[in-house]
Amino acid sequence: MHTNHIVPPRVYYAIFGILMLCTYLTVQIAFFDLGPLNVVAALTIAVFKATLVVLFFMHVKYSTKLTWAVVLGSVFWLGILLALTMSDYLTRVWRTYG
Amino acid sequence: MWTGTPLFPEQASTMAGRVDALYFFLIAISVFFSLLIAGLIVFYAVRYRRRDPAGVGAAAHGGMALEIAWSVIPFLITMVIFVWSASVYMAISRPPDETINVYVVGKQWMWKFQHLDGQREINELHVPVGRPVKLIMTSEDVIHDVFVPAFRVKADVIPGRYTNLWFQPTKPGRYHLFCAEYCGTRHSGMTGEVIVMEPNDYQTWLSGGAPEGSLATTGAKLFSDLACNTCHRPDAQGRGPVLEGLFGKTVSLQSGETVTVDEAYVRESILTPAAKITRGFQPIMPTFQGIVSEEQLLALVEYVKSLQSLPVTEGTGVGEPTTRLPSPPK
Amino acid sequence: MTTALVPARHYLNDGYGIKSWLLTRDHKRIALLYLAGVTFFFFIGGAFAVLIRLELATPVGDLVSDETYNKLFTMHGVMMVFFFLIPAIPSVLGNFLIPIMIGAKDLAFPKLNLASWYIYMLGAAFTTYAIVTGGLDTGWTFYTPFSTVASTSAVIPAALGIFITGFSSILTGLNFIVTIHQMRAPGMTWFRLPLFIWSHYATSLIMVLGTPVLAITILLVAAERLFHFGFFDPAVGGDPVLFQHLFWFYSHPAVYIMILPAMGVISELVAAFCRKPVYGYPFVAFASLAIAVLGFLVWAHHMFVAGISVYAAMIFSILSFLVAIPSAVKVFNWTATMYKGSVSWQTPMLYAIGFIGLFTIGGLTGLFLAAVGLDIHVTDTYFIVAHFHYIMVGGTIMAYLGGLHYWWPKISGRLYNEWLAKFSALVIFIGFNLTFFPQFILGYLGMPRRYHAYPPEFQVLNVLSSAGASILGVGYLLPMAYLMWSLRYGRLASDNPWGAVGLEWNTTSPPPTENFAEPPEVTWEAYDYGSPVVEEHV
Amino acid sequence: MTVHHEESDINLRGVLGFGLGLFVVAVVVHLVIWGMFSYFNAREARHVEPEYPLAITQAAKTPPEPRLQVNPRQDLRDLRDQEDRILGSYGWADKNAGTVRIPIDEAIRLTLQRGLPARQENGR
Amino acid sequence: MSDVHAHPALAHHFDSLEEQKEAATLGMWVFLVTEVLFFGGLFATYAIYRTWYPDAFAAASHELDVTLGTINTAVLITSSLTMALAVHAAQLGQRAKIMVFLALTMALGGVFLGIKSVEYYHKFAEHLIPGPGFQFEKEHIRHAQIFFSLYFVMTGLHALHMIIGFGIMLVMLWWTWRGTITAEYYSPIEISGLYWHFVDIVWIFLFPLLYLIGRHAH
Ligand code: HEA
Ligand code: HEA
Ligand code: HEC
Ligand code: CUA
Ligand SMILES: [Cu+2]
Repeated sequence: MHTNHIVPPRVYYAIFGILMLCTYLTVQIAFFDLGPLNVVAALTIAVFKATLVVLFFMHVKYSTKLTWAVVLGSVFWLGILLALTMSDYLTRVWRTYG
Repeated sequence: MWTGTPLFPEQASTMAGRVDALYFFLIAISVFFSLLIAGLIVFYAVRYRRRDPAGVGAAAHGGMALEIAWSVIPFLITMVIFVWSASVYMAISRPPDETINVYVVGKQWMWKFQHLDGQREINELHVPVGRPVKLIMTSEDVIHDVFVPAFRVKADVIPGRYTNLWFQPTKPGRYHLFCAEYCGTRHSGMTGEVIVMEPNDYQTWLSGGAPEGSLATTGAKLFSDLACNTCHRPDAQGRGPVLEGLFGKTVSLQSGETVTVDEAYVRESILTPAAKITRGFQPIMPTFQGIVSEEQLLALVEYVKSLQSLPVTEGTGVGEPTTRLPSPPK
Repeated sequence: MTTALVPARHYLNDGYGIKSWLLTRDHKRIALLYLAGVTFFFFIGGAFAVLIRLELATPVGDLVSDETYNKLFTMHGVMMVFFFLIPAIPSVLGNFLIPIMIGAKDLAFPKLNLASWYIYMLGAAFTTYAIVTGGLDTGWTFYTPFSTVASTSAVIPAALGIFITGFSSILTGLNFIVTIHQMRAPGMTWFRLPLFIWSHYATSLIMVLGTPVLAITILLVAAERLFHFGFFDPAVGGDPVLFQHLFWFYSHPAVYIMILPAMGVISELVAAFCRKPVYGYPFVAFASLAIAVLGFLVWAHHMFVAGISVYAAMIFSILSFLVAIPSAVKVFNWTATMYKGSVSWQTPMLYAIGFIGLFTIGGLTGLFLAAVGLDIHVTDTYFIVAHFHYIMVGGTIMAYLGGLHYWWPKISGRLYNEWLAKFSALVIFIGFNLTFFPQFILGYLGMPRRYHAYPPEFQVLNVLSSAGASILGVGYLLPMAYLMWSLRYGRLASDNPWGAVGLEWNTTSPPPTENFAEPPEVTWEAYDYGSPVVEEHV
Repeated sequence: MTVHHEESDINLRGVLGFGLGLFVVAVVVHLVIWGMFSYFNAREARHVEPEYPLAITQAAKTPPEPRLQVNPRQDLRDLRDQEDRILGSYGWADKNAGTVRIPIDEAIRLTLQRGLPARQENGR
Repeated sequence: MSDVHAHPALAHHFDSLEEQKEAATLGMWVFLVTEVLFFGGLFATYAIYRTWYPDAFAAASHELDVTLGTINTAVLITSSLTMALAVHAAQLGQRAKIMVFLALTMALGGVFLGIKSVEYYHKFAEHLIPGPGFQFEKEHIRHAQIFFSLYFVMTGLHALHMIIGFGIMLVMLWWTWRGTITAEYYSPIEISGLYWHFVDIVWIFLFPLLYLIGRHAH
């Protein structure tokens, strides 16, 4: 099992740097009018940052398959909640019952 | 004991037959599988009953073919049911293009209907047979639901939003209308009737000729029958406040507080007038508790509501202060 | 069969006194703490049910006021769902058996296990407080805006009670998942596990994934009531239907929390009382997982008339049909297990047979409801009430009783009176069907739910239902009585009175605190009746 | 040291495969339903001959006043706001008669200043 | 069976520290799954109302202080760094270093909460707390209330989690100080770290979704 893998601190500093850079980027981008892409950009950067935290700070990159399954599962489930709920709200314009 | 106990609702709308057909199909499937499973397990329990206390069953570890069979067959059956029911659902959810529209407002714990020509009803809905009717509904407070079992239709009535429900009655008669979404204390009392009439009777009813007049006209009649108009009159002989245009406004009470004239206040004024005495008037109004019924109360309230303001004379409009005090009554 | 040898030291006499129970870390004792709790709340919920049925025997509201009736059915639903049925099998039988069945000494987090019992009792305390200070009248479903704006009852304490108890569920599920992954004995591979374990694993997935959404939703209701946030208030732009989405996202999977453990019990009972492996073991195992996963995709079938889009309604309808397939697979596999089995007619098997029949009927009526065109007519009527009582009472409670009877010798070291037990099972079966079958007819006729006064033409069917409820009530009192009696006066049980296969039968009745004298090593398949390796252990 | 628990665990590929399969099924379901919905919609949109062609069809109109009140609380709030606005502002009451409207606070102040009309003996 | 020198931290029902550590880690991950779904309900609510009222959300989001929000984001990310370094020190059994990094993490957490309180106070002063005192200058007053309700519930819940995290750090500090944490037995630090990183991830999403809507306008 690789759960005892010790990550060298320089990796942490590097990730830290990228995260700060991304934060700066996301704030800057927000001040430009990209229309609907604003949300896309903001969320993409957020997902990217979260992925870095999960993989490196939380050691998932070096963890068991089970841990991967748990992480992916939680994201998938959140996706179910959002997707299926939106499938109601986004299609109400077509026709609602009642 | 069994007379008067129906076991199946009557079919009184064009959709009822379709819904019932689907229902019977599902019953058939259910009966089949229930008997199959129940029959098999009881049969096996008897046939393979343990005789030897140390007996062991004949292990069988399952065959792919059987597993696939009893996965695929239920899948196909359920898909058939799905397509059928989706078709019925689409039909129920889409009103035809030309309907008689009725506006409905549900509130705790009554239904108010208004027809396009102005007739208003409470807890009763008159419709003609053979023509599609669309209810355009909203709620004043919490979620309610209009349910007419004989028509097999139901739809939630939601505050802040309009929902629709349509049906086409096929048989004259009186049918239960229930509130089918729990809404508080008198949820079970929030019931009414849909009265389906022959076209001629419906026309008669529409023009107000039928005994069931609109609520406000009934109220008007009561107002004079009960001699309210002896005190509540706009001329100098009036001893009570002018009720024309009063509804919705604020009045000052003798106690100093101000109160808005809404349904509750009118109701209270009729039942316990001494409770809130309007400033500038003597407490001479008799109570009508026990003299008017609920229905009559509703009619009176509707009537007072419908009273339009009299032509404005100088300085008596809303919000215009006047330095003239109201004259004390004789 | 081994001789009846009661061990000198076992978990029940390993420490006396209230502290040894209230501060125990032993999963078996915690299971008994839960047993006390759930039984108590079952009888409270049952008392409310009795009052409901008494009121409904006449068409007018004469027994209790309408306000009281509204509180009665609400508290009946809340108590029965959150404080009885959701914890019953997992926290009693699951807690007791899971470590033993996988050959472990305890669950992964024993202190967390005890904490989850305290959390459960704390939540129950809040809810009981709500009951005694005026009650709750929102229905177990807490629909907005009624619960946030219009209800004048003890919504906030009850909501907090349910919120707190939810964490008990979450922690139990968490414990089970980690235990089943990490603490199986050597040789106990996934596909040698008893199906009881598979079911509880699937249940734990649901508990962990679904309950948090209930928690946040009920918290929002309490917050909206307190602070007038407006999430569900149309006056400020909120959507009352959003509450329903969030509520049912948990509450539909919750019903699978209530049935999957029962199905696990049935697998064990059928295998033990036919003395053969469950037919199609891997299919039954995967069907459990499929139910857990697919169960998250169907929630808006409770909202077909609530104002959702037609498109969404059709999506949820087709998915609801899909979730029925794994249940069908299980029922067929159990039936096939009985073929050429050595079928005993002892009480647990009677309950198992009852379950299969009644679950089939209840489940098939679920198909009526998934059929969206038909659900329009029957939603919010007694048809729904009948559907879920068939599955939850005719199904889960029968499985729970069957499991209690089956493992009673293991838990208590005593045997109960078989004839009384068989008689009670019969009384329960008859009472149950008499109570709830007429409700299908009532529902289709159009009698709405949550009505305490109804049109007189519905009375005869209601009277039948109430008569059945009284028989059912008596039926439940009987096992209470004779099981408790057996604790003192019942015959002592051997290690394996049923001649069944399973690690729990390889240890004493009752088991020692560490479950096994020697940690087991598993070299046989699940339910390997008749194999020489197993014979030696049985 | 002997292994005291079973090491083998879940098959991650199996789980991922199932998840992927589920996602695919979900997409297929959405497409199928979209297709069904469009088909049924088109069918329903067929114009159906009214059963009583001579019946006067009701044009899309709304009932006459007074309309059913939908949100009494809101109506009341609006009424109050409107009243407050009138109460607190200057304006013409009746231009022809030369009557002006002043804010009520002003009116109160002036009344206090000037006093109320006194009641005369033998008259009102 | 158990060897004579069973580690003092080894629980009786586990056979090895390794097994115990794996169980603890898996347990914490499963708990984080529940937290994802717990916040998930709020994100779903957010998604729906933002779709319904994009203008109100943009206008309301303007009232939030981007500078403070950005600083807070940076602070929290830094605290994640210090937390990761604390775990690293724990893996090497460097007691002093663990305590330093834990203290730093707590300090940064404190800064975050402090800035948050300032923000909340500003909102209170500007009558933007939902409820009877709510007052939003622009026309779409009612829908802005929904944004602020979401803002307070989401950030409030997040802050509550941080306070709990703070408490956990305190306990970890104490355990480290008294010597319970060694290179052999550092899993409490590791799983506390997992919790803290999760709280950071929630904020990583909250920040753009709450503070950066429609910033390009004026
Ligand atoms: C333990 C609890 C439990 C279980 C297991 C189920 C199982 C199912 N439920 Fe039920 N349900 C409830 C408890 C439960 N339900 C509750 C409490 C409510 C109401 C909540 C409220 O409003 O208060 C409810 C409400 C409810 C509704 C909403 C009705 C409404 O309010 O309008 C729907 C709609 O789809 C539904 C469907 C189903 C289906 C399709 C299944 C399926 O999983 C059933 C599958 C089983 C079978 C199908 C039987 C076995 C199979 C065979 C014998 C083989 C042949 C099968 C086929 C041909 C497919 N249920
Ligand atoms: C979860 C499990 C569960 C269980 C086990 C039960 C069990 C029973 N339920 Fe209930 N029920 C629900 C869950 C459950 N119910 C839910 C969720 C609702 C919906 C609530 C809502 O609409 O919001 C509901 C609603 C509901 C209704 C509809 C109310 C309405 O819509 O107006 C009815 C009506 O008959 C009913 C009846 C019964 C009966 C007769 C039993 C019987 O099985 C009970 C058996 C009887 C006993 C266990 C009593 C035995 C004890 C004694 C006789 C001694 C009493 C002692 C003293 C008083 C000191 N239930
Ligand atoms: C004998 C005289 C009299 C009769 C008859 C009478 N009223 Fe009144 N009514 C009054 C007086 C005086 C008041 C004002 C004092 C008060 O509020 O009690 C009043 C007040 C009211 C008010 C409240 C109006 C306000 O400004 O506060 C309503 C509404 C009302 N009456 C309705 C009715 C109705 C309806 C009837 C007949 C069923 C009726 N009254 C019969 C004398 C009468
Ligand atoms: Cu209105 Cu129930
Ligand atoms: Cu459901």
